[in-house]
Amino acid sequence: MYKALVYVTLKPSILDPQGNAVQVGLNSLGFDNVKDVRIGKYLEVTLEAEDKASALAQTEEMCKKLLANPVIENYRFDLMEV
Amino acid sequence: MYKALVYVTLKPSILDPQGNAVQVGLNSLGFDNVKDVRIGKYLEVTLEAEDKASALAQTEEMCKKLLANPVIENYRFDLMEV
Amino acid sequence: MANNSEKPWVELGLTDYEYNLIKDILGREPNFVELNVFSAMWSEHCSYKSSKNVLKTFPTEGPQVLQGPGENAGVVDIGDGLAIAFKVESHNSPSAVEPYQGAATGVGGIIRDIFTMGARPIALLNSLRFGALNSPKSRWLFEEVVSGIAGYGNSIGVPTVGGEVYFHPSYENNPLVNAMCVGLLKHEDLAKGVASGVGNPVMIVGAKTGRDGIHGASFSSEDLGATEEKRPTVQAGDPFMEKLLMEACLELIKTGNVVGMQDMGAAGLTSSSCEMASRGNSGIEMDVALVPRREEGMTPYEILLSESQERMLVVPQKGMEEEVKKIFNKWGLEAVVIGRVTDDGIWRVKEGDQIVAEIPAKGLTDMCPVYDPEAQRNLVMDKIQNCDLIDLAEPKDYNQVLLDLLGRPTIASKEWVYEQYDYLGGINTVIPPGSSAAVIRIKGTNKGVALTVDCNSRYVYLDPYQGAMIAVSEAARNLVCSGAKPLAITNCLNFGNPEKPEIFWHFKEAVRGMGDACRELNTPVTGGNVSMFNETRGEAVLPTPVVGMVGLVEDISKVCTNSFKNEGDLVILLGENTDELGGSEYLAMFHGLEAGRPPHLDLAKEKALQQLTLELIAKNYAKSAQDISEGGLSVALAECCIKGNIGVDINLEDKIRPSALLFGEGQSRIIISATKENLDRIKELAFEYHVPFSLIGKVGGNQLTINGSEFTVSLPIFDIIDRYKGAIPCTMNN
Amino acid sequence: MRFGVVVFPGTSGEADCYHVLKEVMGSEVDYIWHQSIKFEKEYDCIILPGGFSHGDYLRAGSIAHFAPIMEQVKKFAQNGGLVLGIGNGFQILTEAGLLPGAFLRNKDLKFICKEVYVRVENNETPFTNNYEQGQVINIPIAHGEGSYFCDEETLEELRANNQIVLRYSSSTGEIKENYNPNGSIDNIASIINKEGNVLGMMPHPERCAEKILGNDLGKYFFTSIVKWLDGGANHGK
Ligand SMILES: Nc1ncnc2c1ncn2[C@@H]1O[C@H](COP(=O)(O)OP(=O)(O)O)[C@@H](O)[C@H]1O
Ligand SMILES: [Mg+2]
Repeated sequence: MYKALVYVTLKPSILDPQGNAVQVGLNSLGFDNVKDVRIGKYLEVTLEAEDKASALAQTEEMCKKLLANPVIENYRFDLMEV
Repeated sequence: MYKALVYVTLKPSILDPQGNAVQVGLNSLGFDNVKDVRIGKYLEVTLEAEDKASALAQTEEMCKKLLANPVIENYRFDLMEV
Repeated sequence: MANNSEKPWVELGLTDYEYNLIKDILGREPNFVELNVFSAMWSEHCSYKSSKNVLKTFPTEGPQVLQGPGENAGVVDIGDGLAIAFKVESHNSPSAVEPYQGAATGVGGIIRDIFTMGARPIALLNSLRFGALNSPKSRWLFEEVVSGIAGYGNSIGVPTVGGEVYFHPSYENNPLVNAMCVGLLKHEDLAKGVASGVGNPVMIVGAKTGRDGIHGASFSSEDLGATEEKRPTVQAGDPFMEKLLMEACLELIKTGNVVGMQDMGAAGLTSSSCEMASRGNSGIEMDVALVPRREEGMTPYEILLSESQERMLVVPQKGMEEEVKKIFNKWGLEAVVIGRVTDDGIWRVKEGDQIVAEIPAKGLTDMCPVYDPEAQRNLVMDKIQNCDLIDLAEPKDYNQVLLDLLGRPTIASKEWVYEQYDYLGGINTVIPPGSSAAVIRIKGTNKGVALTVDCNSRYVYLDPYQGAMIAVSEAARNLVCSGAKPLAITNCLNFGNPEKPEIFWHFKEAVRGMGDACRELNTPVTGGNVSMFNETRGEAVLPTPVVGMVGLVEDISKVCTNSFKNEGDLVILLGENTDELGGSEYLAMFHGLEAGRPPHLDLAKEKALQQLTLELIAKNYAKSAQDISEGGLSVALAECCIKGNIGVDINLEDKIRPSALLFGEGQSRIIISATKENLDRIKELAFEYHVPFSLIGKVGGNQLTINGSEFTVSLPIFDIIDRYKGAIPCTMNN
Repeated sequence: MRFGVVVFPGTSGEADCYHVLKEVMGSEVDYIWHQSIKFEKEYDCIILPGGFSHGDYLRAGSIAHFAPIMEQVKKFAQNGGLVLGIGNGFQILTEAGLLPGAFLRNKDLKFICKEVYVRVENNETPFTNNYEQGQVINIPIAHGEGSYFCDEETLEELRANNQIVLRYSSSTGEIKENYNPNGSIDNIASIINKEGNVLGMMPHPERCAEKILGNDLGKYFFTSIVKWLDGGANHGK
């Protein structure tokens, strides 16, 4: 069994209104040293696979097909055996 | 300058309908080996701080005050100098 | 962006002829930035160069029209010193690649068009087209588009009160997402998109500028299949920012210090600034270095053509700069002076001391060449239109056909859609989605406005002239059934590639039909939007000229819905049943045919029917009113029962084949219900208006029964509700 | 009698509450800007309206609860003043710790706008005394993160202290999971604090307070407040 930790983030040039609002919120809370906030998704996907290579390939495919929309998002992931 | 990578996840005891929906989506795409999906938030917070200890303390405080709601969420973070 | 070809303009979508014209306008060769600016402003999307001459034929005037086409939105008078601003716009191509953000930013854009006019947005509608729902891609697009519309509209607090959704394979890769916004304003607050008064400041307000959506303007004018690989940067919307921007702009307009204001849509800062200057017969000089930016290292070219959302250009009176800043700062927004109005008619852009572009403002707008593309009816239309529909086999089980029609996604309840929209915000929604038209009360008066969007694109495909007339008539009929007098329309003309003569023929004919119907029904065109090139790999979508219509309810206590109300009420058909099946949903579903001619429409009859219905509602004679459209008489009756949760017993005597009688979509028919006491008066009035009248049945029980000489339909209300409401959720959940 | 309606950037329900209080109830009412550091006037009841404060980014109500005005609202509540949070206002109250629990996304992940039925579980509050105990009313909801959640212990406490004020139900008052539109724990639609002066509710009473809108059953939340205050209750001053 493998666990893929997938990070989906907005492409750098895409506006992140959530991140902006949180930054403004943190600033007004007194954390004026916060210079930037970007918010993305963090997914933990548990999957069965023959071996690490196959788990890798499959996670890659899942990201491409469903977990991220390449038009506006980037993704990366870590894989571990569990 | 520091960058805190913050992971906010729903507490394990709390149902994650979004994770379930994604799991069903993946299964129906043919990834029937996916056994579980949990979805959380991934935040990249860029902050200025005197030193690592202060950056750590501040990030901890931000998580407690705003970034995570302890009634429903857990958080953890990694800190790096940038 | 440098390119090696000898004719860089060709890659930017400009012809040799256009390039020479640009040289004439400038008296020299354009530089890189100028060429790109021309390319964006002269794109079909911004310039309407191939549709302009056709659009000129629309009727645009009437005593009710305060602002016709040419501004950010049309405006009609509703009395009491109040007016309604409204407009519909497409966001098709962004929605095809990033449906959530594409739809969301479409809503954001149309809302800006409305508050730019000084109007407070009070309602949203949308008109959507997707491929057949059995395709996973269509389901994904549908799900995400609806959720994007909800995400933006709900958050900004403008209720989404109506719309329409159709499903047809031609939209599989090219969904249509048209959003309409309606705003309320006092006459004296009407603002325009002009820059005038030499020395007045030009200010950019709202969000910072980033690299999003650059090339958006020329992108939406190209065939989608070809550009899918280019992966244009789509924009992300920020409804929160827009809410702040809206409040700040409305507050600013109230000060009376605004000369002109315009939102930044396609071609961003470029189009807003040169259009404002052009309308004001003035020039603008601005410095892009002063534009607040979200990203580092942006070039003048990128700043000029960025399509970052939630930004506006404002020209206040000289000396009011600080006042403007104060208002925007209160809402947490930036307002920055980036230039001044000049009197030389030149659109001059600098970066610091460097001149980046220098073009006569009118050169970018009015001087764009206008074309008359060839229009040619395709001969296959002969075969399609003349298809023999007389000898079709009749179905064996009419009950089953009716149930199947009620379960067709195009006909089935759209609750799944509109329950995701906050349709109650603002507490004005007197008739929520689900009836013929939505009705919004106007607080502080006794009035209301009724709103609808309509277009059956299959009709338009089969006969664009008739089809477009029907779209206008159906919209008006929907308003009338709610008790509103139709005032005016806006439209969104979604077509394929206009360079193809058969497409342009459809376009021209549709515009002609729309114009004729608007003239007859006294609903001038106050604005609209053209979306061309809706094609994937050479296959165009069905021609879809969407009509958005606004009507006035004089007495809000007298609105009418489509639900049957009480046991024992009589059911009356106004208008005549016909033996027409062409273009019907039944024909497509049961016989797999999209052929024939759409139902015939006689505008004079239509008008009489509508006037009669209005009078019946105003006199409180009609307890419910429902127009007959897709699915025909039987579906219309079923909808009245479903909404009222009550049965009906109908007897039809027409000598028409049952399929056409039950499922044909003959025009100019309305079903009303009424008490027995009013029957004679209704009959008399119908006679006066020369509208055919027939008493066809009685409300009651829990069964929908329709009897004819050759058939019987009989279904428990429970079953039809189940089918009608369950169809879309069932499809979407598996 | 004077009501204060707090305006956060991004909320839109303030105008609706204002309209009902002023035009339907005939009460005095002011808007209070989120950045105010004190109340300019004496208020009898403070309303946190619905909408999307700060875009509801991160979590609904999470950023609004730090607004300067919230210090005043807390003080006002501590002194026994009546505070009503509707929709987003309820979410802000939980984020601010004035009410226990938190909100999750609706169980089917979609925003829901529709009329639902709720049963009045406690009519002895300042906000519900014009309803009958057990009365079932239809009332609109409109939210995307409306699934109320709290831990077992808190739930026990809410039950024990009669703090659950409204539950989602059938039209006849049956409380079952299939009448629960958003997945909230124990079908909770509204709770009140232990002291009985701070109430949060997800349904929108201000949206059904006039006949012309087809339903005026929501008006009685406001008439309840007025009746309570007329009875000379502590006004939080
Ligand atoms: N996309 C949508 N958004 C909001 N409301 C919708 C949408 N699609 C359909 N509706 C609502 O559902 C009802 C039925 O729509 P439709 O079948 O197109 O009505 P009609 O045939 O009377 O034009 C209308 O009240 C309409 O406003
Ligand atoms: Mg329609």
